Amino acid sequence: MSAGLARLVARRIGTALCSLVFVVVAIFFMTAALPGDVADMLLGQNATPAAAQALRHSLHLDQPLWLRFMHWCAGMLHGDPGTSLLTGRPVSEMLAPRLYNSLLLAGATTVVSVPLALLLGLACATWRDTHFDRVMTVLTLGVVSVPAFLIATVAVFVFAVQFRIVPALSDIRSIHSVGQFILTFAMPVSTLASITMAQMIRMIRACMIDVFSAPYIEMAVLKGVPPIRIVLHHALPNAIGPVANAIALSLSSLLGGVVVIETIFNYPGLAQLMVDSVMLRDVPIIQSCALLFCLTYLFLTTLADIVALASVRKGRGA
Amino acid sequence: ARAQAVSGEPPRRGGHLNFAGLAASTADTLDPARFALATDYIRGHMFYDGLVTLDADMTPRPALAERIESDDLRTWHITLRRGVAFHDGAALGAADVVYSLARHKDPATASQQRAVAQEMAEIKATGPLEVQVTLNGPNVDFPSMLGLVGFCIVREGTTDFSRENGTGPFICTEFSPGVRTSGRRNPDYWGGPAPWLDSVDMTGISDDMSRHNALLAGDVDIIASVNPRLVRMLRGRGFGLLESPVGTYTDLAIRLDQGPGRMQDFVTGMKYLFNREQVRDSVFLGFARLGNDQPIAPENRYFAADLPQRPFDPDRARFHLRKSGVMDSGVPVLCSPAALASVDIAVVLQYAAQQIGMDLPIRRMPADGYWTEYWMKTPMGFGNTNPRPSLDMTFALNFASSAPWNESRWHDPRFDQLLLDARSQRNETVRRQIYHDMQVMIHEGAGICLPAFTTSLDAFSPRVRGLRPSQAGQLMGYDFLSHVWLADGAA
Amino acid sequence: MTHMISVSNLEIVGRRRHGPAVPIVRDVSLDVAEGQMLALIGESGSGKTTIALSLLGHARAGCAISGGRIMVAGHDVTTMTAGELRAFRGRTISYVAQNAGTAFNPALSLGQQVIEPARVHWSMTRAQAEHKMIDLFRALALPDPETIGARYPHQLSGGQLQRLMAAMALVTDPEIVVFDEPTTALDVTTQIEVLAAFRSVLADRGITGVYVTHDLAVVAQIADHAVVLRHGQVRESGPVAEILGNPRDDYTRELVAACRIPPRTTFPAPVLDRAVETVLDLSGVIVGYGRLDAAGLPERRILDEVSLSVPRGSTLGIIGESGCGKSTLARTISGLQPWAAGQVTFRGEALAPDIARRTREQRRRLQIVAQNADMVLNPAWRIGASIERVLTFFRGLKGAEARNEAARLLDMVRLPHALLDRLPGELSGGQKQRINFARALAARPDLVLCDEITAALDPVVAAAILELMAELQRELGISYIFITHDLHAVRAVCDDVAVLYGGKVVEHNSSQSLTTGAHHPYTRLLVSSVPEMRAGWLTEAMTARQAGRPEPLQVAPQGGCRFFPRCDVRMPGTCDHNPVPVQILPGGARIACFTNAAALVPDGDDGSCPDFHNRPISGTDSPEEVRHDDPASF
Amino acid sequence: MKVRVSLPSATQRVGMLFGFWLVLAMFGPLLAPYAPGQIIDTQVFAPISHQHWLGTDYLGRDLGSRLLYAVRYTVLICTLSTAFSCGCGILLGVATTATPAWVEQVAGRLMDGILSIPSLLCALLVIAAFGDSLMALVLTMGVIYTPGAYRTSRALALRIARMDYITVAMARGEGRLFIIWREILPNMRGPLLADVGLRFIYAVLLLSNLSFLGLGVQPPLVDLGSLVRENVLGLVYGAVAVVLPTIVIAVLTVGINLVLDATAGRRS
Ligand SMILES: Nc1ncnc2c1ncn2[C@@H]1O[C@H](COP(=O)(O)OP(=O)(O)OP(=O)(O)O)[C@@H](O)[C@H]1O
Ligand SMILES: Nc1ncnc2c1ncn2[C@@H]1O[C@H](COP(=O)(O)OP(=O)(O)OP(=O)(O)O)[C@@H](O)[C@H]1O
Ligand SMILES: [Mg+2]
Ligand SMILES: [Mg+2]
Repeated sequence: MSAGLARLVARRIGTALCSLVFVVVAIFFMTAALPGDVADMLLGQNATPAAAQALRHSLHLDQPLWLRFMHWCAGMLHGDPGTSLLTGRPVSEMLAPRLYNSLLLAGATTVVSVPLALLLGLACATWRDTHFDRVMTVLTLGVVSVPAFLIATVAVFVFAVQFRIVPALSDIRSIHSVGQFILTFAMPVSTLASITMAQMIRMIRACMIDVFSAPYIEMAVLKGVPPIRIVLHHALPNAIGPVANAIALSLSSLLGGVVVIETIFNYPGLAQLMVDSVMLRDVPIIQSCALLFCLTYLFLTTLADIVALASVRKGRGA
Repeated sequence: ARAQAVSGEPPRRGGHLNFAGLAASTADTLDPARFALATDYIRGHMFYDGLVTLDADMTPRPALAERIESDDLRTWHITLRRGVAFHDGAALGAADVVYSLARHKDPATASQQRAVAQEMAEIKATGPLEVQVTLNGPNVDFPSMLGLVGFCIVREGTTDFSRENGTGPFICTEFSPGVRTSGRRNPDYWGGPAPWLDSVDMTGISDDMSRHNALLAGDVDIIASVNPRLVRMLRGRGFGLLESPVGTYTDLAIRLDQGPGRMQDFVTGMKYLFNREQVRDSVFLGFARLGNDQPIAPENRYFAADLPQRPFDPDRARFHLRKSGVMDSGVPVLCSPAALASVDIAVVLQYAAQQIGMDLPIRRMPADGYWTEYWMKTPMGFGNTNPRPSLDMTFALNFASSAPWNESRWHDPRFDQLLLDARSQRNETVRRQIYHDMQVMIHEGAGICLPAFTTSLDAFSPRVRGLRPSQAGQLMGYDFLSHVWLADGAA
Repeated sequence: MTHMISVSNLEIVGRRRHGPAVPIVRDVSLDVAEGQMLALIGESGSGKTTIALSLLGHARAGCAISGGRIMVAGHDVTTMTAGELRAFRGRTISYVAQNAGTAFNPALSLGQQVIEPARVHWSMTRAQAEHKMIDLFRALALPDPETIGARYPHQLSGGQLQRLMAAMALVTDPEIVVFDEPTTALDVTTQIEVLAAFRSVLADRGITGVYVTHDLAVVAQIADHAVVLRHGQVRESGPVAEILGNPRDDYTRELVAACRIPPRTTFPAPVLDRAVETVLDLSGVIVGYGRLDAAGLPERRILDEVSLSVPRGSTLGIIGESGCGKSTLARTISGLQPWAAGQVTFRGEALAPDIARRTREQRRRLQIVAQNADMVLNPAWRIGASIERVLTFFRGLKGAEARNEAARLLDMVRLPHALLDRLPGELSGGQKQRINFARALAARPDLVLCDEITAALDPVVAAAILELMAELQRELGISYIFITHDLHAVRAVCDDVAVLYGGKVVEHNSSQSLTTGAHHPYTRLLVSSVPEMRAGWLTEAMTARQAGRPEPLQVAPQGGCRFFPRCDVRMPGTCDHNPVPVQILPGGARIACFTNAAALVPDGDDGSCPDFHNRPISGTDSPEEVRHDDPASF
Repeated sequence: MKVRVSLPSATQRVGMLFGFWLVLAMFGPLLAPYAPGQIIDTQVFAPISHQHWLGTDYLGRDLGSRLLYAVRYTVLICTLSTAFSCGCGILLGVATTATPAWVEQVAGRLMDGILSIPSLLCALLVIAAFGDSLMALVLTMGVIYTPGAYRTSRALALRIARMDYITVAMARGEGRLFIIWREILPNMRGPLLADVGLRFIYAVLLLSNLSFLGLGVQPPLVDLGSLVRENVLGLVYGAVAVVLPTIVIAVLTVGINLVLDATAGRRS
């Protein structure tokens, strides 16, 4: 990596941190702006103003907003994300197992979907307007357009209920072997992967087709370069910016945007925790979840940006 | 139905049972004061015991309390069962009871039962196993009140509820909020021979279809809250169905102190506008009983059966609504997924309104914050109420002038007086009459349109035995775990 | 004799959406014997590239081979499967594309791309291929043959890319090579070396070739047979000597005649005294790439203290070796490439280095016609729209008015109106180049920077364009900077000429003096390298060069004269150390050289350079007759 | 004799398809035999039959009628919000390739920020602030998808912005908008239209999620996604009520995407 690129990357990462701060502040005040607070939510239908007020006091929710925010920030700077307002347990303790689960699911999905999507996306672009491409196009569009909950539900109903091949719920505790791991993760991962893949395939295909019209691709054909090499060696480097970006965008939702999948497979992950916490206005947890989502998101997009930057600086590619 | 058919068999001990409730979230708790949802109640019954339990027809039966007596219905003497031990081995004593009851009054506890607990003016131990509770006024239904699962007994001085220490039939082996609760049988359970199960896993699956799929796939053995629409399929596949005639209802509350509800005719008109049969048959697919704009379900022994059923009568509705002059007030009806089936009921109502030329906008609000932000705060909105252990509590908490959840802001001094009268009335016949009159008053006067009482539906796999319907709540008043046994459990 | 290539009744159509198929190539038949070289010559847009591509079994997007048979090395390419074609292309037959600028992948290093054909056909190991590549680079006179492969396409000049493209075609030792105008962007000195390299490679390996070009002199050197095309049809075909020496077809005759462009007849400046008003004035301009040094000057200087001026209504020719910085100069003046030091004055006002800071009027009056026509036309825009936009933008013309004006401009550059509705991808190389010129003219500029605008044009059209330039100059007083490697063209349109070597102006002289008087040694080399339209010239030139010239030094001088290593009058100890003096000769010419002016006058009977203008054409009538034949009559 | 059937041009086809859906959205509900909230049968998830030509839904309402209304809201809202998000996103994404670096830094980081804020939070806040107004709905959906469109278009535009023809246009002194709109955009049509198509699909799905939260179309009206969601239990009976809306979504979105693809495939 040249010094110039290193500088650019450093600057990119620096500005990514700005986004992080922006998000944290925004989330805090957005949550604060939501009607009701944890006291109301905790008491639910049984809330009376007096009871809620008392609870608020005991949770220090009657402190001014900015003070609470400063407290949280101060804690965060010392690596302490605070304690859950609702359960009183340390946020880190509540988050850790969920994060592990989520990363497991997201990781497995990424491992399955990215190579496959690249393969299929490139294949579609290569064999553009063939039967293969048409079938894939309709298939990918079909997969994206069917709501995720329906795909997951149908999958469970068919494979878990009718054929009884896999469990209906993904219970990590039951995993003691690779076989069990595959069985347990088969459904959620394949559902998630098919959706992410479909998105990626669409974008990869489009970006590649765009590059395929360039004269240097024609030249490569005239050199007798095999299609695979044309795709990987000639076209991909020129489309790497948009392609990396498409992949990053698709993957970025794997941590926070999978509530449906987590709900349907009863998989205790971060997304569900975030939704719960929003509903319960458990601000420290919301904050920490948002921070994690934002971090993964920024990690992915920054990576994509750096890939694009590097390719731009190397040649005049993507 | 299956369970009934083979109920002759003697229960077997052993086995592991997986149960999926309706919801799990980080709000799951082991703190009785914070129990709010059905899954909490089930968890409560799993690890804790109350002083009394409510049986299938809501009659209080002694549990940790051997006797509860009072001369003046105001000062109550509770004698505790001897030889009961907490899971940590400590013996149950009066101090534990005093602590467990008194903590609900402390605002910092944030107890769900605080409004009820305020009734108890003084709680004190009068002996190692004797507790004396003095109420604000006489209340013959005090024992029923103690049947609230929130009033179950914890060890004195417990403040950390990340672990349980109850006297209940199961001992907690794992508790992760929003994920799972697991328990193993308490071998020293005072209430033996129950429980029959060796161990239990409990989780919450909020998605209807997934919950049913989990049952169908055999991942769980019992699920709570079956959707009526899936009953046909479950039955077809040989799964058992537990229909509990609980008094849960979803009602439209029209505030009488603001908006169109200030017109008595408007309220009456709206009541006639409810197509109750359609709500029962289409919304609940028949798994409901008709409501009559008063909160007491037909199964209840105090139910005012002779009160004529209010019919669906568009003409009368139109007459009254026209008369009220606010046919098209533009005031929306608030509904929410938070209030069971309220959106569908609202749609039924809206169509009926449309038929008489009235434009009734519906606003579906998010479940998030519905109870605190919208419920009871707008002129017209749906609410959802779970059955209370006694009529007295129902009336006191939801209809008395000072009731905290008086949804329609209905004030009737006579009603308040009757409530007090009933409390101090030991005579069953007189009380029945009073309760009858109170039901009539609500039916006539309150701004409550109550189309139906829902039947709680739970499903279980054929290996599960011992489930019986109860008025006290779903799954045998949330206490099924100490009753069920498995056909394939060890003998 | 076996035919290596045999094309019969070839038909190729262009299929445009909704419209009927337009024939591009009609009933073309040609044969090439093994080891022979066929020249495809003809009008720009006549289908040369299209035919060349079809030999590889390929039709451009939007085109299709609709009839005929193409037998190449025993294969019928129209019936080959994709796999067979893949094995065939690059190994049996390779192709040198016309537009080297766009045919290289911008994201890959050049070396990678050059050895790729060898790698994908497993014909040699990487090390072997790289070795071979470096040899070819050296043979093709590329600078830094060892390291140039590590660079990326945008870092090289047009001529350098063209040579890399040729290297890429030759690296696999194919049986057949199709050259599509491989030397259009090369100066004559480099061209000699490249042609010689081609010839020796082809002869060594017995390679059969097809050579698309419009330079008849080149044809004379390298080809055995020639086919003349016009409007997609064969007009004439036969041995080169026959075609060039004794053309039978009218069009061929016209083509051959057009090679002899008359030198410019100087006319008085229409409006003002030229000496007084200069349109453009450069002084001490430094342009470069890479890190800046302490003085804020770039590490790698492409232009080094260039000072030039263009009087109003005149044309300044810029000539020089490929890669010497001609295009950079044009880009610098037009503001596309900022300069590090120096000053540029346009019509008396100082120009900002950054185009964004120039006024709209300055932008309009100063137009550039870029060397790489492909890259400056927006591929999504119809030709008409591209031109009309300039008309609207600078002259406020709209609707039918703009369309008519665009059509008129197309007439001027001798293109059919039908092109207005086409996309750039559907044009030939020469057509794009003319479109660019038309677009520049659309702005009604005062100064046009023409970067090799005639490079891809056949002599007839080129002559017409040159005539057009002269006409516009006469009528509107437009000034030009005319970058080219075609010394005939320089003489035909330029008043003055600047010779660039290694980013320095080594000579500034009047264009007429190119044939006479004293010259910088490099100029002399250039002039002597202009190919003549007779067979055998190349061999002679090469022998002469090898005999008469000192061996070029491999070391670059630290200071002093850049031409030192190749100079035949170099004075070691002087030329390679001291700053080069600029001598002003009596005629006003300026020469940057240590040798005194008298010594710079080439030896010869009349003291003139070999008159490349009056070069003999074997078997033709007297040159005088041709001279009066004015092809640019329109 | 050869008869040449001239196919409609790509733009025409886009126009025709959108036209068809728009007409259906505008006038489809006129064809509905029943009111969207009318319960017509006690049988839920009824199959296709005489009285209800597309069966009934989970409440016993006429599915056909509901579908017609659902198409209306889905098409209108999703088209508007996709137009909004893609309009803003693309404009910003392309614009930042032609503006000073700091603009990109600010806009880009802001977009990154918006993208990482959970849409649930946004939606709840909007409901709290603006209630259920359709305007707010369209804007929310627009804002949620703007960053994605921004990133995609920026990634694409970066490559094109460095092309010589863009430099030439800038050298001519063209305005930024012109360069964005006329010079850069037409050259990234392919991937961009694919992205727009995807975003339309996302919008259809997001709409149903927002409806579920309460920020969508209000009952008894529905959107297509919600129609699937509310009838999902019918799956076990293989009910028309869940299959058909899914198919309609697929036909709508796949169709639009295919036509966009076809448009992108050809240079204008
Ligand atoms: N897709 C197309 N549709 C229609 N006509 C086309 C298409 N592509 C190229 N043409 C036309 O075909 C003709 C032949 O083009 P070709 O590139 O072969 O010319 P050429 O002889 O190589 O010209 P030049 O010397 O200028 O490069 C040109 O007139 C061009 O306008
Ligand atoms: N981006 C760059 N980085 C480094 N070197 C460059 C870059 N662009 C051009 N050069 C070098 O600058 C020199 C001058 O290039 P220029 O295009 O001006 O040559 P030219 O005189 O126009 O040559 P030709 O006749 O071949 O077109 C070349 O040697 C080229 O390698
Ligand atoms: Mg050509
Ligand atoms: Mg050049």
